[in-house]
Amino acid sequence: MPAMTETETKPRLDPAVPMVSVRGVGKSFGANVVLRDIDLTVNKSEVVCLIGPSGSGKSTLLRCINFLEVYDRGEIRIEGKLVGYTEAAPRRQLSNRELRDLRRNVGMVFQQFNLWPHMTALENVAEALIQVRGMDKAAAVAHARRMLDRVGLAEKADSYPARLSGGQQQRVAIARVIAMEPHLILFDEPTSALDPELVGEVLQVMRDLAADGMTMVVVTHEMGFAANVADKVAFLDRGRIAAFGPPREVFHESGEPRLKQFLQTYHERNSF
Amino acid sequence: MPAMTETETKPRLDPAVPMVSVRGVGKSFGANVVLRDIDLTVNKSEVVCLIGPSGSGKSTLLRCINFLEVYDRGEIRIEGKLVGYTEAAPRRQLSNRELRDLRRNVGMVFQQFNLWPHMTALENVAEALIQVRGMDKAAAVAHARRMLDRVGLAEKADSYPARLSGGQQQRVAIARVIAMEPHLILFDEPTSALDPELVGEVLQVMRDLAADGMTMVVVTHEMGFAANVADKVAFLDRGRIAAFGPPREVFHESGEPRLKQFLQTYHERNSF
Amino acid sequence: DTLADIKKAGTINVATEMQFPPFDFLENNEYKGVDRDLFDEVAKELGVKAKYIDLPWTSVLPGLEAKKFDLVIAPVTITKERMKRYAFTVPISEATAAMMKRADDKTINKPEDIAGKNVGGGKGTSQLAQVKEFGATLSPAPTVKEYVDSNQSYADLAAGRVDVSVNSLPNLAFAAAQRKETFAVVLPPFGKPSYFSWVGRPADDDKSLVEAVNAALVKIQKDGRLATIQKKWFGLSAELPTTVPEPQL
Amino acid sequence: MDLTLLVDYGPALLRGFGVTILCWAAGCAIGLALGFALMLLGRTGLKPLRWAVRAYIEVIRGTPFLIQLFLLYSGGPVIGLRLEATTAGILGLGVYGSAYFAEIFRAGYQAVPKGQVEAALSLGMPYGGILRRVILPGMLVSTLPAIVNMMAILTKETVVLSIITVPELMYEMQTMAAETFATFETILGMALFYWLLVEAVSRLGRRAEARVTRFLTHSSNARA
Amino acid sequence: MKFSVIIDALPHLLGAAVTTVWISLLGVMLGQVIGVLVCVARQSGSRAADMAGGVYVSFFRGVPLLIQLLLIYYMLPLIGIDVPPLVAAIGALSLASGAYVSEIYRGALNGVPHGQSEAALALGFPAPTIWTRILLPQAFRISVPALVNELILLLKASSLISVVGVAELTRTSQTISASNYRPLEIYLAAGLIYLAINGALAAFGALVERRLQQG
Ligand SMILES: Nc1ncnc2c1ncn2[C@@H]1O[C@H](COP(=O)(O)OP(=O)(O)OP(=O)(O)O)[C@@H](O)[C@H]1O
Ligand SMILES: Nc1ncnc2c1ncn2[C@@H]1O[C@H](COP(=O)(O)OP(=O)(O)OP(=O)(O)O)[C@@H](O)[C@H]1O
Ligand SMILES: [Mg+2]
Ligand SMILES: [Mg+2]
Repeated sequence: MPAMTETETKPRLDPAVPMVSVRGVGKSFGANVVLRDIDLTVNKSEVVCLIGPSGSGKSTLLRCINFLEVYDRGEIRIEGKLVGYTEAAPRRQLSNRELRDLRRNVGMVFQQFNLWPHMTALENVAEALIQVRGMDKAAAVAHARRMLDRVGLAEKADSYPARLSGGQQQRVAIARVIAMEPHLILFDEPTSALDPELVGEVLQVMRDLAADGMTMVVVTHEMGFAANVADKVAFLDRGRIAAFGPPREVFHESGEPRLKQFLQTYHERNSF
Repeated sequence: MPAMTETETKPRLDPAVPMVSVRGVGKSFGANVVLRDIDLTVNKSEVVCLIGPSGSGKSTLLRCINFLEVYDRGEIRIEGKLVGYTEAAPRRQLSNRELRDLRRNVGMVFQQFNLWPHMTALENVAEALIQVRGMDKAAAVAHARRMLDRVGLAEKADSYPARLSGGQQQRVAIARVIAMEPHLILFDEPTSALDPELVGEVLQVMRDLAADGMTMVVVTHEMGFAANVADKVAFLDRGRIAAFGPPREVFHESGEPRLKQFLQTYHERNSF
Repeated sequence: DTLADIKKAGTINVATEMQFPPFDFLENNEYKGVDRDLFDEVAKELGVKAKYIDLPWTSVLPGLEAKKFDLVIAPVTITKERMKRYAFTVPISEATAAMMKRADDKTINKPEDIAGKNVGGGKGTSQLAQVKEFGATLSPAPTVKEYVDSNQSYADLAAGRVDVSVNSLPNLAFAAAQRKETFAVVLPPFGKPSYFSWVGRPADDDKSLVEAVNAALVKIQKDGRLATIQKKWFGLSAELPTTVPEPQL
Repeated sequence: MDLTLLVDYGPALLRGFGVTILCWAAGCAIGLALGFALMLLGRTGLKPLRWAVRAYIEVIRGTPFLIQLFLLYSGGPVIGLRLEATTAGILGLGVYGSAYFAEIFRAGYQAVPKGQVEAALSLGMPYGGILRRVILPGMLVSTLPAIVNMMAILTKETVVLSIITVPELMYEMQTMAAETFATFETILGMALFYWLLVEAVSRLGRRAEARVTRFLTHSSNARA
Repeated sequence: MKFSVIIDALPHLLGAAVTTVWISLLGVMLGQVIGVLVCVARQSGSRAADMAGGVYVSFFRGVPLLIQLLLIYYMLPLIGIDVPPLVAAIGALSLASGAYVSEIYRGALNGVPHGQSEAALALGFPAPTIWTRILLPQAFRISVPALVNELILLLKASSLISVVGVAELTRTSQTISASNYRPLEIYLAAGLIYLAINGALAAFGALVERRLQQG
């Protein structure tokens, strides 16, 4: 099925409009209130890390940003455009097609990689180019090869995911996303499912992306990465942003007791 | 099916015989040589941590100790008794029944918990007491309850594993093992499958066990635990023990370049 | 010797498929029909009790060979092929081929009217063979459709997929009587006179049994019991040969 | 035992076998397509549609094929549906199979890890593309054994077509049995033919299985 | 359509339905036992046992039940083994069902993580206990839906046992329609009875599934 060639929306370069702006967002699963009145701004070319205890709502917030999860209250805007709903007063959910247009500019990298196991690394990267960007096969494959090269996996192009290490799989997943030339990439614990030895190679690819000016929101437990790469760190606790700011401030100057305890435990476990 | 009541072998208290003694052990999977000429001694009441990069053979070595994996060369002894083979010259593998006797004194805790999902926490712990130690049901249940209490899970006795958090599941798995009163417990990355928030509770249970004098061999990536709890640390690299000694020595005084690089990466990732 | 064994046991086991009215059928779970009445008399003559077994036709003959019972009392037409493998008794009924149509079908009034129409009949039956022969003499020739089960051909007659069903006159007369508003018999019968018999094993051990059954059947005809049974089921009586006839097909 | 009969009737039996294979293959094709469509309908948000699909599946699975086929073929004309025997047979087989296939597909759909679909969604892929390129191949991996199993079961249901005069193998076998009264030879012949067909189907199935799972590495696990 | 016909036939149809149900249930229960034994034998590591199991499964899945019944009931006597009709019927049903069940269990066992039997092994469990306490209970739990499916298929396939002279539901409806010439009405009624039985079985299966899943 040939994908429709949709008109390319050029990235708006107005730096005054934030890439992501979250205002008063709330979200419940049944009686379980998971997000409460979240405010968060991510500017263009910024790297924001979300940290916090398990169950604090980090994944849920991230998934609301590209509307994989429906939020109940407040609004989320990407490059000024309202996410998931029409602008008009009684808000109505966007159609699948409108959502697709939105998501084309927002990449997402998952903890479990979520590669398609029946496609080779190259096919995984090329597929969306063909289906979504309407590229012909040859062009898509050529572009996909360049992306694999960029994450250092040119020679694994024809391997199936099952033959790749976790770190390699996650790098393919990143290549799949950057091939689409998104304006923003969301990462949900991209290294949590990896053997410690393999974490480094994935973090390096992410560091390179950040250096290239990509806007990124990263849920992570890698404090070293957050400290060194992030422009801002947000600490989530029970559905609220309990601390937000540059890493130095959040890690060393915040008086927030839950954050202090969180960092304390982390230190103890890793010092030797 | 009633288990056979086997005669209880009392722990030998001769401290001169090491709990585990590994001498010149080698092991290959086909052409892949995974362990090369390993020597390792674990004395009674000692905690030894195995650290090292992924694929270096840590799990394989651990699994050879209770003969879940067959080793090809060398010998492993537990409390002086040869593991897996007859003492007589052309060595012959032990029968299943003889292996069972050996394994009764050696507990094992896995990365994936491996609880039996169709039994409650209590039943998981009581099962082996009934089947292997031949206890009657009432006694087994009473003993199992005490063990759950010991890992702080008395009130979860009737929950099925699916209803427990990862940390709770792993504590049940530990209770299941200590209920058998083993002389030695092997841990294979007991916290690697856990959310960071849940790691602490499991490490605490292990710390308590160590304080009670239990002999333990622990494969782990938790450097804080290794530094604070272990009597000895062994660094495995490509099937060899590249460094061995008290944690202070291994972590701070070793000149071994691979070990230094291993620790360096670890430090970078976790400092903030 | 089978006959001796039967006499000793005091019962004879016979089987048929009880789905062939008016010869064999179940009504309120009770076995009824021409074969039943006739064999009750035969059993009396043999001085034994009859036990009737209902089986799908698929397993009636295998059962006979496997000695699960001693005689098949389903009405069967004698053919040369069949004579090779089984022993046949003297005839128990006429089996002349006839036709049945839908009651409201005004276009068929005599056998020749089936020219160009659709005809259904039981696969491998002698009536079907005869209607093929008869059809070939007509122009245009009728189309013949073969059914594994003749009840299914009646269902297709009602559904309009065929215009007549072929079977033996006794079967058709009974069927039409049961559903007068749906079916009607086309008279006269078109086929050559032919007969139904019962089937036994051809082995030496079984010869005496088949002979004894034959003797009983002849006696029943002579003393008028056969005529009574015929009147009960067909409304009229007719004489049957007292020897096993030469197969025509 | 007269096995020359199988030779005498050979051409007719082979023709019947051909018809059996044809009806089976066509019935399976219809059943698979219809089953897939039913599975998709059953996943829509429309409650009445979901109930209708559920009811269809339960009725078809709950009643014997013989009875369904009879009601379709002989009962059909009562409501003005007049089908030729082979058509009715194939259609009936397809309808019968579709209920089972729909259930197999339902399980298969659920077995595709949700994350794979989410990854496609987050890349902006259209649903049709996701279905065809991500879900379908994923479903095949977990359902192929069940599909093959069901196809093997359907080979045996084809014998029922004989009662509505489809000239398939069972029908030809019964001709042989009726004309010669050679019942044992018939039974053995049928055992052979159907066994051959099922064996061929399962062998092909295993090959297909190896193909659709070729991307999985098979880890060698030490046995218990 | 003439519904009075159905009323008249109903007692007989229901009686036959009882036969259908109890014979099928017995067949399935024996089939379970056979299936488990065959499955365990095939996984035991013995090549001979695996081969024998393979031949068994190939034959009983490959040959139509009708023919299995005819073979058991009519061909065995030719070599001197005489089996009564009910034994033949239940025997054939359970052998056929055993073949399918053993495959269902084989698949389900693949769904039990290897680590679970390893944990038992490490605790010193004897091999038979690992089967009875760890592997089979879980395989059963995983395969309940497939087993219910199999039960329903078998219940329907049981219509074939009429060839050995057991009057079950389908046979009885044929017999009745042969005498009253009203197959449409009778088959409709029989269809509804089958539907009711299978509906009850499916509901029962769902109940068992839910109870087992609570863990
Ligand atoms: N689909 C869902 N249905 C119901 N509850 C959900 C769902 N997804 C998440 N939750 C609940 O929402 C809360 C927040 O979950 P979330 O996954 O966002 O946490 P998190 O901060 O990402 O934690 P982790 O570090 O473990 O990934 C949790 O209590 C979780 O149980
Ligand atoms: N059953 C097996 N068959 C073949 N090769 C195996 C098997 N188990 C392990 N290996 C190989 O043996 C080597 C060592 O594996 P092992 O699991 O012992 O490493 P490890 O140090 O525990 O690594 P990790 O930290 O990833 O758990 C690896 O190269 C692995 O691929
Ligand atoms: Mg999360
Ligand atoms: Mg390991």
